[in-house]
Amino acid sequence: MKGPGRMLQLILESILKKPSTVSYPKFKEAPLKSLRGAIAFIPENCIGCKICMKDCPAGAIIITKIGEKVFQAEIDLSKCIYCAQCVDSCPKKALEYTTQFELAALDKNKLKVTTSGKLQTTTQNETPKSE
Amino acid sequence: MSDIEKTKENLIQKFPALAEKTQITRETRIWTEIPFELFLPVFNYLLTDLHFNVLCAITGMDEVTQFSVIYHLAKENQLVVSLKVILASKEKPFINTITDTFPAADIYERELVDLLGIHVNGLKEGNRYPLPDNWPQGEYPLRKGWTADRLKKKEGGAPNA
Amino acid sequence: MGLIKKIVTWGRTKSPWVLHFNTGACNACDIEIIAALTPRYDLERFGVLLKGSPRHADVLLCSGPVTRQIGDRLKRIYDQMPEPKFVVAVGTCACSGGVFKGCYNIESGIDQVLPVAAYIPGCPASPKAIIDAVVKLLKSLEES
Amino acid sequence: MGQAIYNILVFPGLFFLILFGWAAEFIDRKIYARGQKRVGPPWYQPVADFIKLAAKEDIVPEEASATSFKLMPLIAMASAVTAFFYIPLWTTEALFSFYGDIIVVMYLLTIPTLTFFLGGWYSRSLYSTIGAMRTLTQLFAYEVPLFVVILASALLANTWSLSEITKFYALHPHLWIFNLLGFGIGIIALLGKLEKGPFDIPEAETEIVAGSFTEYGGRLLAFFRLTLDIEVIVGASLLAAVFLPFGLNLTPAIGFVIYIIKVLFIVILLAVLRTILARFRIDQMLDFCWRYLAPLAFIQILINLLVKGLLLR
Amino acid sequence: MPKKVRIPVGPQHPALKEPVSFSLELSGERILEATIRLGYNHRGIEKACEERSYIQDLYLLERICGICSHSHSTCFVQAVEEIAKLEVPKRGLYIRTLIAELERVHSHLLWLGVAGHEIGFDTLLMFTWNDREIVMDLLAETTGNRVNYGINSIGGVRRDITDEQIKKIMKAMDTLEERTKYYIKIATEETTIIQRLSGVGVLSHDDAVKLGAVGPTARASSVDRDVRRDDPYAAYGEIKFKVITDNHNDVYGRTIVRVLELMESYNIIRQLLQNIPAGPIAVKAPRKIPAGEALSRYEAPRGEDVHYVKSNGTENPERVKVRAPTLANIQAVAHMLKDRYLADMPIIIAAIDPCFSCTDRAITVKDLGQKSEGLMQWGDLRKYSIEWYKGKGIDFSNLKKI
Repeated sequence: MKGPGRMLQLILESILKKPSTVSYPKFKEAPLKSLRGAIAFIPENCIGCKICMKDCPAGAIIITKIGEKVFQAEIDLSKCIYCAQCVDSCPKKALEYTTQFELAALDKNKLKVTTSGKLQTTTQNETPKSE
Repeated sequence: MSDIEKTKENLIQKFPALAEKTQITRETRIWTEIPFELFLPVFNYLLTDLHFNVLCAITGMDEVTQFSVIYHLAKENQLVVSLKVILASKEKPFINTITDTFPAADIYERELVDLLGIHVNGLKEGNRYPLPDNWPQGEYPLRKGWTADRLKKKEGGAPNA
Repeated sequence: MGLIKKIVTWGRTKSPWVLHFNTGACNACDIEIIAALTPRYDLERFGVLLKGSPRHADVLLCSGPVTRQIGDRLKRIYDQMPEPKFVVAVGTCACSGGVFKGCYNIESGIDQVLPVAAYIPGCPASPKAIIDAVVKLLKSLEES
Repeated sequence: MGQAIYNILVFPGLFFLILFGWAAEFIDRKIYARGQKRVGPPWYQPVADFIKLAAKEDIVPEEASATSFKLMPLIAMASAVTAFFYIPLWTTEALFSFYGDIIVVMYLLTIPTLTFFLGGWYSRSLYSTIGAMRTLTQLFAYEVPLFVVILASALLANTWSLSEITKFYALHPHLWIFNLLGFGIGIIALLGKLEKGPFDIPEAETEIVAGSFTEYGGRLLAFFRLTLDIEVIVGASLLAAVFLPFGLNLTPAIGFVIYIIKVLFIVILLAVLRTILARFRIDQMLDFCWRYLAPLAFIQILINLLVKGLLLR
Repeated sequence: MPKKVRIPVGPQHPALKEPVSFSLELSGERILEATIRLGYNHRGIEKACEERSYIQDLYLLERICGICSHSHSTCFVQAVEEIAKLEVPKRGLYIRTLIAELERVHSHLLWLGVAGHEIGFDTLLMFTWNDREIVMDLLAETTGNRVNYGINSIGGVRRDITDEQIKKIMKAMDTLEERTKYYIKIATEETTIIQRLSGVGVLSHDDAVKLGAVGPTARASSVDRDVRRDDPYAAYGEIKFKVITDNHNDVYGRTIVRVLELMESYNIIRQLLQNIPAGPIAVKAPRKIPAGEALSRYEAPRGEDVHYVKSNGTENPERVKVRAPTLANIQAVAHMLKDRYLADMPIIIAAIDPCFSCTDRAITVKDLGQKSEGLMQWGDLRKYSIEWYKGKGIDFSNLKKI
């Protein structure tokens, strides 16, 4: 059977039903665990091999040595494509992905995240612990 | 004998010169390399006698010592023959258009013109290829050794406005 | 005068009409922008309407790393928009060029061509991230 | 004199019309959104839109003729508001009335459409031009059926004044049933007049950006939008007065409520129609209007003539 | 008397979500000639591929197009795996195929919505996109991102799928199947939709073959081609499915093909999940790929995708050539636009499900050398319009006197 207005019934139903809109950002549900969000750097694990820098498709991560066995990572969120290849590439699990995705900023400079390990005054075998 | 072997057989029978350069790379793919002079006869033979009537793509390549163009032709969407044509001249590379048989080849050929600087004889005039209208003359990005720095130098370092 | 200014600011923050311009993106951000307008996320809750003409728009949503071919057209579209106007860079490409940085045919980022009011990183920026950015931008307008 | 100015500017004139227009726009957008499973805009949306647009920069395209370009929104609004005064609302008496005002109202309601066309034309932009063309083309398609059904109703009442028509139907309340066909045609023609989907052909976004309004921005666009909102109310009031003659002899307060309900009913009907139908193509629209709508409108005249001959002798 | 107007459509236009420029020569509302200028989206990906390593290229090529991102990345890894002679584990192939089919579902639902939008039926857009979110959720959960999934790696896939996810996908398929049946009903019954779609954008079987159309565009012109069946890759060799064709030759036919393909996709996904073998999901790939070359074909939602990869034994490929499906289909668009109404333009362009970011090429499809004689003056335009409609049996010149 053909005719105009075949969706009438569905539409009248949906006017009466609750809309399917999620009321974000008023109520924030926990993001999916598998979501690839911003990359976090764990300085204690880093050995400075820089494989992540080599594999990063967008050149978003820069590892610099700031002291004996202490490294600093500068992750540019405005360059990162959130593919998490660096997490896969890292041999020592010094990088991991978080589920953080609300990264919008009005200032581009705020998108640069620098994480560094603690500088040691004395050379010890112990790895620095972050609080 | 499978289809693919038959095709190879036929091809070699017709053009004995191809015997060395033709190989089956996979159960549905044939790869062959021919000099520019042989292109039209082989192409027409493939098209009319062996019914390779689907054009998948045309790939242009800069192989430093020579330019080559690969025609990927498919038959009923099953067998694919990659016909690699070695171009005659490195300085002034050119090919002939196949838009008469495949109107769709137009874009692929324009791509050769713009990105590699291969002249296509018989290609109708029309809009530019993928590059912008204000692209400088004589710059062919897909040629080996070409880098984006060249462009910057030519434009005096200023980003294009 | 203060009251009128307040009313005008209120009007502006409650009715941002957007114009979407693909400046050479891979489509992913574009479909996410559309997805942000569809029932699940529904940007119309914030008064956002997608407009076709630059004359009607307040916010220019740009996605993509700005190809050479599109650069001057982007500027022309921006000039056609009446004041006050804002540019929002949607997605990593629009923020900095992303994976395409270094390609010969792009300008790497909207801010090379136009002043940008907000950056939304993400590849692509998910609808929620876009809503988040809209809310952040509107809040900053309200305060200024 | 003071009373007249109050009537024109405040109630039931301009001010009331604007508020009611905004409310109608909100209801229309909300129904549209809810029909699509969305939440839709908040209640203050039309007001915020208007304030924002009014506070924006005005840009007149270089090639456009500035005076005409700027004048169009004002003419459109003035004529829509003027037409309103001749329509009986919640009593059988309109604010102003004279014999033959029905023709005047119909003409006044055509003027906004003409200004959309002229505004688009004066913009000198290609999309506007095509939008303007389509506006005019569409005008010819829906105007005739609308005219005919309203005249059919007037024929039955044997008068050329809107107030007289309502008076007649208030006296013979059962007769509205014969005008039902006319009401349906009127609703469809009104959709065309208001350029709402499925007849939003002149401003079809995916084809010609925003049609006539492509080059309008800021204050001028705000006025055009306001005009469209007002036109919804005026059009709906006209159809309500002619085809839904209920509750006219009651006290003004109850009559007023019934009037609001009648108009909102029409507004909701329009919103639902635009939700469930896909946009027509301009040739399909013409085809539809001339092949089905116009003949049906003439059948309405025939019915009314028969009714008049048989029942009202 | 000048008779033609030339209107530009794009690069920014509401009907196009992507930059491309069509120059339409109009006579009244009728399109005489359409010229296409592509290349607004040209980013130089092929060159960039040569400058980067295989791992980086994987993500770069995924971003050729955000809608069929999995198609491009799979097509590329298939070529690289063939060169490197890597044997991808069965489970990896099944997951790859699963994502490919989920992507097809999301892409076709997206198209259905866009088609609705182009014919001014936003309600359809809202409903289909609402259902599409179900697929997006599944994709986000299995791959970690809504679009640009990043699930492929050279030698397999990066993420395994859990039993819980399998159950979830199975359940979602039932919901989607029910919804799709409703859309099929709507598409075949709603008069206003049929009116706008049938007879529009006609592409005959012969033209489709000649112009090299691929995918649903070709299949709607009864060209029975599908790489999934003809040249099986990934896990398609072990799956039973039908190739949908239709003989309407128009936009309506393309709609039917796409909605029926949706139903077929649900079947494929069910089969995949029922038969998914246990085992590893990937093998380790060397950083340096041995010298060689390969051509890879893949049936993307829009049609056949072709990648040619040549390696030279280093970490970077020597040449990567991408032939996106839209590039093959775009030729047909100018042909289909001819002699249609301006109002049909959006839906005709949308009907091939264009993806200009894939295409990023520039071409004049047709240039007859006819120059339009400038913008018409109003009087002429109106006269022309009246004459045109007179030809259709509608006479305005008399109407004014009513």
